Amino acid sequence: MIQALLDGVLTGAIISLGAIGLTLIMHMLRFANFSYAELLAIGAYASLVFDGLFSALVPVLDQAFAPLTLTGALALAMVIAMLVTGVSAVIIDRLVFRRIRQNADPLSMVFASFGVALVIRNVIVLIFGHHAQLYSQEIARAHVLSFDPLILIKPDQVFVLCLALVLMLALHLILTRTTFGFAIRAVAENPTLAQVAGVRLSTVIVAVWIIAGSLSAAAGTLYALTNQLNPLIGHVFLLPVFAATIVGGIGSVYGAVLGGFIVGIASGLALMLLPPGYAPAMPFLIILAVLILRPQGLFGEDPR
Amino acid sequence: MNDSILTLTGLTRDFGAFRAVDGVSLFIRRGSITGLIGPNGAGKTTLFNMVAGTLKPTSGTVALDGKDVTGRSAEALFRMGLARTFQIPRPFKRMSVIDNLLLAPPAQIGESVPGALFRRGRVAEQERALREKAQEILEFVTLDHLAEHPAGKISGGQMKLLELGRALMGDPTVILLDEPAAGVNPTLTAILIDRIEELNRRGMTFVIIEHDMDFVMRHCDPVIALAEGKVLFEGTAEEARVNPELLDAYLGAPA
Amino acid sequence: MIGLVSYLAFFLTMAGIMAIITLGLNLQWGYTGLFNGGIVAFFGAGAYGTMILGSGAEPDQFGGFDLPWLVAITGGVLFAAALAWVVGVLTLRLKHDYLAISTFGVAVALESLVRNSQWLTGGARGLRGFPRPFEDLVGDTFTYGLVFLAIVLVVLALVWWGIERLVHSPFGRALRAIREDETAARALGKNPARLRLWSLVIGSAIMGAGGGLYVSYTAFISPQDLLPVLTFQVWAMLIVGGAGNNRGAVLGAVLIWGVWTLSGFALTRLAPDSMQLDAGSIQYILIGTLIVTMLLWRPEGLLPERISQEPTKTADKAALEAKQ
Amino acid sequence: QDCTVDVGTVYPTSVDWGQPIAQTALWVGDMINEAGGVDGCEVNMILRDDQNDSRVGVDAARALVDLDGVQLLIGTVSSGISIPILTSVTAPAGVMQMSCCSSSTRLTEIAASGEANGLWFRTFATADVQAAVAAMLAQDAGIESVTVLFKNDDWGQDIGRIAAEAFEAVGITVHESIAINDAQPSYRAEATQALRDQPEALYLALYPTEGISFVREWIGLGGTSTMIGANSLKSDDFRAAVGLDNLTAFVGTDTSSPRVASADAFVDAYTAQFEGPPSGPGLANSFDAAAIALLAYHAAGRDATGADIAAQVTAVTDPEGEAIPATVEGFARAMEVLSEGGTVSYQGATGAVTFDANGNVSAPAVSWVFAEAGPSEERYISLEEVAAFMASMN
Amino acid sequence: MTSLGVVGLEAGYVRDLPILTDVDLVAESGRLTTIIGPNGAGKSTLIKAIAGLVPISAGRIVLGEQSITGLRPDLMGQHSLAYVPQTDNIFRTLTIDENLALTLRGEAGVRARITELYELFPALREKQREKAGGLSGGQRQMLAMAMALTRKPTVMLLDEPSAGLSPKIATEVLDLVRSLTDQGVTVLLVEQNVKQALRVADHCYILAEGRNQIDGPAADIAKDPVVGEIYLGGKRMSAA
Ligand SMILES: Nc1ncnc2c1ncn2[C@@H]1O[C@H](COP(=O)(O)OP(=O)(O)OP(=O)(O)O)[C@@H](O)[C@H]1O
Ligand SMILES: Nc1ncnc2c1ncn2[C@@H]1O[C@H](COP(=O)(O)OP(=O)(O)OP(=O)(O)O)[C@@H](O)[C@H]1O
Ligand SMILES: [Mg+2]
Ligand SMILES: [Mg+2]
Repeated sequence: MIQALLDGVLTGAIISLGAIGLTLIMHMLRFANFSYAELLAIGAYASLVFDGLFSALVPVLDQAFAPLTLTGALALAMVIAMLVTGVSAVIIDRLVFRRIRQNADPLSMVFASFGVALVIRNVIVLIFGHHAQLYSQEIARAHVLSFDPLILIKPDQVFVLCLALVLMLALHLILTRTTFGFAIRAVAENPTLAQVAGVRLSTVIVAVWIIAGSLSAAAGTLYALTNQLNPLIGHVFLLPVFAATIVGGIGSVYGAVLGGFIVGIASGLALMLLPPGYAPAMPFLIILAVLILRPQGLFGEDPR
Repeated sequence: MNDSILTLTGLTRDFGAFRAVDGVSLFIRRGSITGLIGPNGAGKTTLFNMVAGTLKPTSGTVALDGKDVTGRSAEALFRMGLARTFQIPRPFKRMSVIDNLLLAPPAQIGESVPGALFRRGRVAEQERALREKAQEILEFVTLDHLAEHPAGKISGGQMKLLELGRALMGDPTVILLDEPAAGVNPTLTAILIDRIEELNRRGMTFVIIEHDMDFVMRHCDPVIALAEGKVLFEGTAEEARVNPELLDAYLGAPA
Repeated sequence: MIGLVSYLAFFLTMAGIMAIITLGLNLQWGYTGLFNGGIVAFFGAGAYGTMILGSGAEPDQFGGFDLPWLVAITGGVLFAAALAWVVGVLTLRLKHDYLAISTFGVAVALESLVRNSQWLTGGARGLRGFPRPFEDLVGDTFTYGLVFLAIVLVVLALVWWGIERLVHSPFGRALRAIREDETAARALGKNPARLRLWSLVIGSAIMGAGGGLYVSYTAFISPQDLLPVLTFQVWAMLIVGGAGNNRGAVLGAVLIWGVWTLSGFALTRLAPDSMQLDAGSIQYILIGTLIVTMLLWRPEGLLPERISQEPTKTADKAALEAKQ
Repeated sequence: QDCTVDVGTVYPTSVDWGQPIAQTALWVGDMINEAGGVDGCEVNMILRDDQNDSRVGVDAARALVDLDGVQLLIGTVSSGISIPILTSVTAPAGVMQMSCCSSSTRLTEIAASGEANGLWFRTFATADVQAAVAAMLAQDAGIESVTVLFKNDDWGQDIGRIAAEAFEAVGITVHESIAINDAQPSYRAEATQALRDQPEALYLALYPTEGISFVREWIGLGGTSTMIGANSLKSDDFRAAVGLDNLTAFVGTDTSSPRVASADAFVDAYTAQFEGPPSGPGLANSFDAAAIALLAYHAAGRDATGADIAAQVTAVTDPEGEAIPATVEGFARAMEVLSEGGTVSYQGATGAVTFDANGNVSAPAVSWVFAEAGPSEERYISLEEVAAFMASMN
Repeated sequence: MTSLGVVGLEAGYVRDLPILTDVDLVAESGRLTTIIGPNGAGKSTLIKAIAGLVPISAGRIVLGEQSITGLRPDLMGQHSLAYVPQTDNIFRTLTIDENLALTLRGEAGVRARITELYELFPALREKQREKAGGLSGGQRQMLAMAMALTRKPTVMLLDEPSAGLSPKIATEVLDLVRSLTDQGVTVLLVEQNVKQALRVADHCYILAEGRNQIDGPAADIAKDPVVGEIYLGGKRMSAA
């Protein structure tokens, strides 16, 4: 039980990390962005490429920061991947979303993002192939916290947890304490009025894409680090991320992180409550339960 | 007190720690045009929201025509003959102006699934009658030329007029108007008032929140003033005009 | 030639089934604003319902009622409607993405259920069907293809007729009103809970009919048929075709289904041999690009909703002239 | 060759494990062409992607049958797609269908009911043999308790259930059978669950993708590295991702080629063609499916109908016939014999397969381990041995 | 000091369908210019066109010497222009403080300026940490007005700022606007509260059906019987 809860929080951490960026995008651009999943994949693959590059060029970087499996090269690669993904996100916005945004309702955006996701995912398949890849063959070993009951944790996951919490705090402060954050929220509510109030839409949108893009790259990379990397990761990882975002309440970074934990814990507890075959349904059942009690998500605001 | 169509007792509403309406007890005389005035934030709209079922009161009761209706839903109240307009207009933006009106009448046969599917003739008949009535109301609120226009694309004042028209479509017995004249051109306001008085003569009861003092003073009787969630004053327009507290809190200078 | 006709009949059969489902969604989204993310659940409920009622007995397997086709499919539709009713009652207060993720969850849960309940649904092995309706009367497969197409078209026409009646009646008007502004609709005496429930249930029953028709044709259903991609396809059909317009919905269904399948056909014809293995991925890229292009070209859909009887512009002009 | 014979192929090329399977089938087409083609005509393998979606798969099959007029359809992997194709396209149209990898027992039922009109075949051996061999290996290794992990699809549910029964039949405790669902972001919960019982060994009926995630998690949590795996894990990706160090106590099961030269011939030819040994599930089956189907087509003649081709399958898999290996030369020889009205015994990548009345094959078994150069066979278990063991179980 | 001029303006929401035709207008600096007219006359459209929110198909808008035709709305602040929309003029999901801080973005002394504004609208101070969505109709108007004032603009476009305000506050707000013009600010005021508007205005334009009708000094317009009858509510006005 304790282990299951702990597992939930730890696996939930990585979902939280993904959800932070998504909640921002969904809040600001007011549409469920399926291509966000592919941003995760772009980030993870970009890390793969740069990781290979750096560890080849500068072999010293290939040391892992014990007890993590994260190496210097990968850490560096991740930073660059965050940039690459941020920029990709902006480019995708320029090419597709911006134009649709100007003259259609958000649903068109949702399905445009679905189309974009198909394209990106399959371009990745064409470039990298279908098969699973890893940053490092090394298997992260769990540390035993206690033998009775048996409680195990992996340092990588603790690291991700801390990172998610730090990012959550940082982003929350940005949104609630800085005028830039106000601007983001203002654009989310009423773009025209935001313009009247002196906010330059394009700047804010670009900024949000860059933030969300880089967060997704970080989430994608760390997810691939703790699991594996294949062209479907975006797709596989996206569902829990969406679920976390929504159960937490769109637009709330606290909610996103809490939602991540809820989804993580739900899938951990699923096996205790239901036969394993039902595992995929469990997080959704919990979400349904939460939403029945709080229709706008845990921290969401009632529109209007 | 059988001439009271609406009876409010100890009506209270809190928003968090803030008490927006604080134990308001009132009765609205059947067939009156009651004016409700008071400073901004006095709780007038909140009071309307509670009476009309849009907000649940924290405590207190509302009786409509002698029947306790506290906590009833807005839709149920509307069907019992209580209509209201919104201070900040809420048109159905992607529906045409006339559809906004046609929506309102209760007991439409075509509003049930079997009716819509299988009672074509009766539905069409009813539609025709309603359409005529809607057209008439549109003419009266000067929106007839915009009948097929999307309601989201009319001017701010026109939206207020649409609000009024929509409420009238339901043939209510009591109608709560939240600042019907704000943003409406004075010439048109005058016409509206004529119409309201005519409807009133035919028995419709009006409760009107309004900041336009000419309007209130000339046409409302009685006048009730709220301030900080409480009833500050109740009386005739004449009395209101000279009430020192009101002058200070609300009117600012002798009107 | 016969082959072409036969394939065309098949293509239209599938597109017709998709169009039926899309019409159901149009009632829910286009006219009521319900973001149903679990279309496949209702499709599946209809399909499994039809299958369980219509197929013959098998060892260790619930069902085997062997009911006549029409009864079975009606049962499937009712089953989908019942599921929708339960889902509706639970999720009535949810909106937008919140409703979408909940209904999506319902679909995942249903998939889990059928995948794991061997006794009821055959588990991952799926359920075997029953002889296709009227097949024994027709005999040859080519003619049967046309007969089945006719069945689908009749259902499509019925659904179309029903929905058109509904949405062009005061009922439809009330649906659109609650889509726009629930608070205001309530203040005008409309009961959003009732209306949304009706819309959800009717739309889902229609989706269930699509599922029932589909399994009547394939004579087989398995959890593989309950994957979310169907939900996405149907949504893409509605959005590309134009939400709030039934002609748009049907056009979108035919178009997207065409893109989805014909792109594969075209690739096997046109792409060089060296690319055949990647054709699957390339096909997805094509599909994605086409959806995006269509949305870029006509973001509001090919046949968007008409708000007034006359197009806005002429109404404006008339208004202007009237004023001057 | 101035004529061509169109053959339809439907495989999930846009899914990770589907592409190599399709590739292998196309390769057989090339080999047959090199050997002279079907009845002197060039084989044109028309490949369609089923996207692992039944509606798309059915449409693809339909287009192949109606528009391309194929009489032979090879495919597909997922039973959930093969079945609707069979029931709504190939069987009604009289087209023969041969699948490499569809495993559902539903197919046996459909064939037995006569619905398939004798047009259905598959080279995938049903799950019993592999499951029994797993129990056999576990018993030999002295393992006393296992936890079963199975992919939650038709194949996995079947093999997981049969394996659990087999283990218990030989007195091995089965702590738990845990379903592993596709595409989960993490298998931590499942691993933790399995860890609670501290089993001596794991039985894995998984595919590489979730196999990698699960086993890495499992080993990371300190679980035992004694594992018995189904043939689906015979994959380089799996070996590389889990690491040979962690697979020293891994033993796999497979249906196998008999100890004849042809088994190696397939591996060698494959290695030469694709610059690496066959790795990943279904490749050998895919090879045999295509080879048998095309040889039968040859025997039936270029203008044959689906039923004609189906009727010739026995001529290709006649145990009494001349043994021919799975090479271009072998194919050429086989065609010669078949053209003269003789029969051959095709010695394929999965052995000298024969089909029963329901289109199923039975095959001998093999155990294998991971080695530096790829999977390597350890022990050959003949059909008789397997049958004897299975009989001893109940 | 900048005056605002509109010359031969043609603008509308849909292409080829102008709401405004050939509108001319001058709002001189340091003076209060008001626009009145029936509902749907195009008053809001005119102000939105100036603010860059409605496409302009012909004509010019000049600020001082400079043309600001088709100005990007977010750059208005840089021209010291402020605009209070008629509807949807506050951010409901932001707190009062945040609403104000947003419009002040990047300025030094944010806190001090906000405090000054609360002096003007004490009702807002009590709610400063609350979401603006919970404000009453009148309080919203106050907030919208405060938002426009944050950056001490030299040109103000006000679309019915007094609608929904109690008579006392409405008078105060209009007096405040008046006093701003005395400090040299150019004000363009749209009002349906005609009596009050004419009381404080220097000059008045009457707009109907998207065209200029009459203009003149506010005092004259108020007395003009014909104008009064048609546009100002007839006898109601004169009686008051
Ligand atoms: N968003 C819009 N899209 C299309 N037409 C519009 C839109 N907004 C207003 N209109 C049309 O433009 C005309 C002028 O509207 P405008 O808002 O400028 O009027 P106004 O003079 O401000 O009226 P009011 O005093 O009622 O606010 C109206 O007849 C209306 O139909
Ligand atoms: N949803 C809400 N959440 C929090 N506070 C609210 C909410 N609605 C109203 N209030 C507060 O309750 C008080 C009364 O508001 P109400 O809208 O009833 O005022 P009003 O008398 O209608 O004023 P006005 O004349 O300005 O429209 C105000 O101080 C307002 O801030
Ligand atoms: Mg109010
Ligand atoms: Mg206006």
